[in-house]
Amino acid sequence: MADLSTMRTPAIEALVTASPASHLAALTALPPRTRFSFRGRPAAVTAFGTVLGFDLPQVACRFAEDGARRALWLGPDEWLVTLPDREATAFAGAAATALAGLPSSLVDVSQRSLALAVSGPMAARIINAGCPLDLSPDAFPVGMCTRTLLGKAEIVLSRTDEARFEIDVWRSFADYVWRLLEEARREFV
Amino acid sequence: MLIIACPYCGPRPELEFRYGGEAHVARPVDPSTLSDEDWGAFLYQRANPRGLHAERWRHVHGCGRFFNALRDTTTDFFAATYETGTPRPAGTPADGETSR
Amino acid sequence: MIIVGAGGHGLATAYYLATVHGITNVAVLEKGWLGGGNTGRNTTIVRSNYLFDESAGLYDHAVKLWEGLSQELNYNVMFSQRGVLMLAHNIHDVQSFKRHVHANRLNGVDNEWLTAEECRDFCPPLNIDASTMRYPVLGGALQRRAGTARHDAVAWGYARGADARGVDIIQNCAVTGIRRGPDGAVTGVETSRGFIGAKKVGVVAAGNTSVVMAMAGQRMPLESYPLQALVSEPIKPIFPCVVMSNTIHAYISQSDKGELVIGAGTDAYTSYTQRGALHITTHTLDAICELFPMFRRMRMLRNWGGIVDVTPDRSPIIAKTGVSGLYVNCGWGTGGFKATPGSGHVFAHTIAKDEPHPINAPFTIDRFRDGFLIDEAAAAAVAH
Amino acid sequence: MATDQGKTSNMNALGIVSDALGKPVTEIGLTTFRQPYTPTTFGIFAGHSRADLFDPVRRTPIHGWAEANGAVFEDVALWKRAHYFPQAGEDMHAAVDRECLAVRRSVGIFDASTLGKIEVVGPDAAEFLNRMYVNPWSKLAPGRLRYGIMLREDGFVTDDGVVGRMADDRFHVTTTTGGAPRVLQMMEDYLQTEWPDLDVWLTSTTEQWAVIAVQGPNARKVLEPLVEGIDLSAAAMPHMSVKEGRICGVPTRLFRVSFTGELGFEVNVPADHGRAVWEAIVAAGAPFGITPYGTETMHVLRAEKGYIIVGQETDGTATPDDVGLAWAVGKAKNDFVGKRSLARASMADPMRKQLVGLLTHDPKTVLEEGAQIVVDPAAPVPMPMVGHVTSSYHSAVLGRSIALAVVKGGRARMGETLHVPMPGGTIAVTVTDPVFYDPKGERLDG
Repeated sequence: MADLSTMRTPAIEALVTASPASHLAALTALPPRTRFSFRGRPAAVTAFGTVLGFDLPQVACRFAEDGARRALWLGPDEWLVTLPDREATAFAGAAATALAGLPSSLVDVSQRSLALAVSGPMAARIINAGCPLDLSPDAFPVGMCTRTLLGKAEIVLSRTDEARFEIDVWRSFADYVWRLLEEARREFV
Repeated sequence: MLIIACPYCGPRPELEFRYGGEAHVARPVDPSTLSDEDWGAFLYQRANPRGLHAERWRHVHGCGRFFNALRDTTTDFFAATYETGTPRPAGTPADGETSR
Repeated sequence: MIIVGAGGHGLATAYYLATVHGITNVAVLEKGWLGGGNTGRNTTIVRSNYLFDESAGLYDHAVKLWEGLSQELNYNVMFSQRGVLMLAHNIHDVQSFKRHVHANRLNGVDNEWLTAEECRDFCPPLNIDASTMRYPVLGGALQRRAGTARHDAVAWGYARGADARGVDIIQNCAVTGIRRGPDGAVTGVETSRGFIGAKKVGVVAAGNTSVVMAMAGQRMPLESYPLQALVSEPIKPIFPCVVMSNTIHAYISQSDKGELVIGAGTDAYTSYTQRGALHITTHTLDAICELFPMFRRMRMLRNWGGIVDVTPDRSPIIAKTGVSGLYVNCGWGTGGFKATPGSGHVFAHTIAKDEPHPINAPFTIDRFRDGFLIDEAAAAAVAH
Repeated sequence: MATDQGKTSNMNALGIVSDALGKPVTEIGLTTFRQPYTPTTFGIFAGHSRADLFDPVRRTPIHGWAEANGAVFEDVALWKRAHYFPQAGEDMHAAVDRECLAVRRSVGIFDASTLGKIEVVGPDAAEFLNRMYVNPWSKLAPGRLRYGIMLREDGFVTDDGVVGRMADDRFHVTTTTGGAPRVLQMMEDYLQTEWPDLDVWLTSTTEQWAVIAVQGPNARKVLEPLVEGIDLSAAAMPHMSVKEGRICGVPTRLFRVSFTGELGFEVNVPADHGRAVWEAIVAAGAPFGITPYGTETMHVLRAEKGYIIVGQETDGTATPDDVGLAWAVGKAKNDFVGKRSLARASMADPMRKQLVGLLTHDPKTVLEEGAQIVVDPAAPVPMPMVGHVTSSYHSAVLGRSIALAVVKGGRARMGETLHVPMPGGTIAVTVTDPVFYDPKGERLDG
C-alpha cells in the first residue's frame, strides 16, 4: 500500500500558477504550515505559552512571534498558532502534556485554511477592494491581526510588514478570495 | 453603515457583526416551571422601544464575542457597548428614553 | 371608535366600518400625513400565493377585493394584474415552490410552475444563461392574477370613501396615551391635540405598533426593522411583470411612471429611523445586475426606508387584545400592502362585532403562547 | 425629492419653509437624505459581484476528481456538490438507478466533505451537548457515535447530524451542509450568553476534513487493505463507532456509520489529502466495481430507509415526534433547548403532521415532491388538505416508486388510501411505514 501522506492537493494550484507578477502588488500563495486553534482559561493560557516558547499575546488584535512560530490573538480567549509542519507532532504532544487537567481546547486546523501574501506599495489598496477596514499604518500597524471580511469571505488578515499582508482563508473560500484579489490587482500587472 | 465599538476590538464596520436581538432576556433556569403564558413571553415578547434599546451583537467576523449595546433606535446612535454578563451601564436612561 | 394610523390598512378599516357595518362615528388619527408611512414607501406588489390555508385565505380575500376596488371606490387605484414571477435557483427552491403551487391550486389560488425558458418568455429582460450566472434560474412560480397597484391612490381612495360617509381623518395628531377605565377597558386616547373619548380603539400603526400598544401596557411579539427600497430613473416600458428571487434577494417591477421599482432587504437591527444602510441596497443591486445584466447602466435615482413590524412567524396579528375595547392589526412585516383591502375588511368586522371574521380568526396573539404558528417564513425560507 | 436625494436641494426648501414659518433655518430641521447624492448606475454598486464573484463558489477537495469523471453538480448553500455521475447515454434517472444498485449490491463512494463539522472540546463538553441536543450524551462512550437532533427554543427541528465522542472531553459534531454556520452561531450564543461558566470551546472543522463515504456490502473489503492501526471487523468496530488511525499513511478519523442502510464507513482525512485518498479507495474498489455516486442517489438510498433530511422532511414547523424521532429524545433530561416548547397546547394536537411512507397504487407513478394530499379528491375547492409529499423517487432496488410525506395524524392512517390531486388527474396512494427497505436493519452489518 502506497504512503500518500506527502501527497497533498492544494485548493488553488491552477490559479496560483496562472497569476501574473507585479512589483506594485504581488500575490503569492504561502507554503503549508501547521495551525492550531487554542482556547482556554487563564491557567491553560500560561501553560500553553510555556510550550510555545513565548507568551500568547494579550493585546487585542496583535500577533507575537518567535522564529517560525506565531500566535495570533483572534479573541479574548482565542488564538491561532502557526508553526512549521516538522514541529507539529512534538508540539502537539508537549501541549497535551502541559494542558492536562487545565480547562482548554486545542484543535488541529492545519488544513482548514491556507495562507496568501499580498505585498508591494499597493498591497493595502488591493485588500481594500474587498475589505472595509482602515488599513493605514496608524490604524492597522505592523503586528496587527484580525478576522474580518474580504468581499463575501471571512479571512484572518495580518500585517507583517509596512507593505506586506498575510491572509489566512478557509480552503473553499480561497478560490473566491484569490479571484477577487486578482480582479483588484488587474490595473497593476 | 453603522460603526460599532466592539468592547474587545474597538470600532468596526457593521458588516463584521451580527445582530442578536434584545439584551438581558435571560433564559429561565428551569423552563419546565414556567406557565405557557410566561414561556411564550420569554420566546416572543420584546420591548421594541422607540429610543434607547439594550441589545446584543456578536462580532462574528472579528473576535467572535457576543456583547451588549445601548443604541437609540430613533437615531441609531450607540450610547455604550459592554460585555455580556455585565449589567446595563449605570446612569444610562431607561429603554425608550432618548440618548442625547 | 378610533383608528390609530391613517395608512392604507387604517383607512380601509374605517371605510369598511362605515360601508359594511354602518359605523361612521369614527376618527382616524395620524401622527404624520395620510399614507405617509409604509403605504407611501412600499413597492406595491399584490399577490396571494401563500402556502398555508390561513394565509392563502387572507391574502386571496384581499386580491378578490383588489379586483373590484377601483369600481367600488370610484377612484382609480391602478390595480394591474401583470403577474408576479418568483424564481427558483436550486433544487430546494423547486421543491418549495411546487409545494406552494399544488397547495394554491387546491385552495383555489392561481399559481403555476414555469420552466426557465417560460420565465424568460414571460419576462424578456431576464437572464437565464446558466453559463454566466452564479445561481442559474431553474424555473419559477407565476401567479397571473397578482400584480401591482398605485400605493398613494389606495390611501386616497379609501380616505375619500370613508370621509364621504362621515369618518373624521385627523392628521398631525399623534397618540400619546391610551386611557382605560377602572374596569381596565379602553375609554379613549390622549393625543398631541387633546383627549378623544372612545369605547373601541383599533391600532393599525405598522412599524410603531409596539410603541402604541405599550401605552396600554401591552408587550407585543414584534420587532421593528427598517426596510429599504429604491427606484431607477424612468424609462419606457420594458419590464412587463413583477419578478422576485428570495434566494438571491431581488425584487423588481416597473411603475407606470417608468421607474424600475426595486425592493431591498430589511436591515439586521431594530430601528425607527426609516433609514438603513447602503450595503443592503447594494446587495439587492448585485442580484438585479445578475438577473438583468441589461440594467447595469440604469441609475439609482432615489432610495428610502420604511419601518416594518415583524412577528416571529412572519404572519400578521389581526385580533382582540388583553384589553377590552382595544384591537390590533399589525405584524405585516415586509408584505402588508398586498393585503390592504382584505386586512381592513376583516379588521373592521373584528372591531364592529368584537369577534374575528372567520378569515382572521387564526391570526391571534395567543398563537404565540400556544404554538399554533402560521409559519410562512419557515415554509418559504423568507416571506415577502 | 430631487436627483441628489435632498442633500443640496434641501437647502432651498429649508429657506422657503424658514420664510413661511418665520423661524431661522437652523430651527427647521432636516429631512432624511441618503447617499448617493448623484444618480449612480447599478453596475457601480454591483462592482465585482458578478458570476463567480457574485457569491463564493465553495468546492470540496474532491471536486476536481468529480469534474474529471463527468459529474453534474448542484448548488447547496454556497457549495457545489456532485449531483450524479452520468455515463454515456444516461439521463439522470438511469444514472441514479445504476448508482443506487451499485451501493445496494457491492459498494459506492460518495463525497460528504460539505457536512458541517464542529470540534466541541473541554471538561464540560458532554454537559454542553446535553443542553443543546435532545439526546443524552453523558453515557456515550469514547469511540462511539450517536445521531443527534437539535431544536430551536420554539421546539422545532433545526438541524441533525452524527456526533462522535473522540475522548471524554472531545466530540466531533457533524451538521447538515447548509446548517453549519447556523448551528455554530446558535451554539456560541448559548455558550457565551447563557452558560459562560461551562468549560467548553467550539471550533469549526468543516474544512479541516475531507469526508469520503464508502457504502455497501463490500465496503469493508475495499477499506481493509488501506488502513493501519484500525481493526474494521464487525466485532472490533460495530455500527456507530469511530476509530483513529491511518489510511494510506494519512491520519484519519474513521467512522462506521450509514446513511444508506448498508454496511458503511465515512473516512475523514485532512483536506489536502482528500483527493489522493479518494483515488486510492477508488483504485482499491475497482475489483468490486466501486461506483461514485452523487447527492441524488444519496437521497434515494436514505429515503428507502426512511431517514429524514432536515429541510426536506422538516420545514421549521416539525417536532422530533412529527418526523418519527421521539426515540432520540432523552427522557431523563430535565431540560434542553426547545424542551419546554414541546409541552405547549399545539404540540398535543393529534392532527399534527406526521412522517409516513406513501406507495402509489400504480408502482410506476412517481409523485411530485411538494404535491398535496387529500382524503376526498371530489371535495370542492378550497379542498381540505391533510399533508404533502416531501421526498419522492423511483427506487431501483424495489422496482417501484416510493415517497415520504407528512400527513395529519399520519401514523394512525397506516393502510389507508389517500389521494394526490394533480392537474392531469388524481393519484391514489396507500399510507405505509416510512421504512421501505430492510426494515430490520440487517444489512447494516453487510
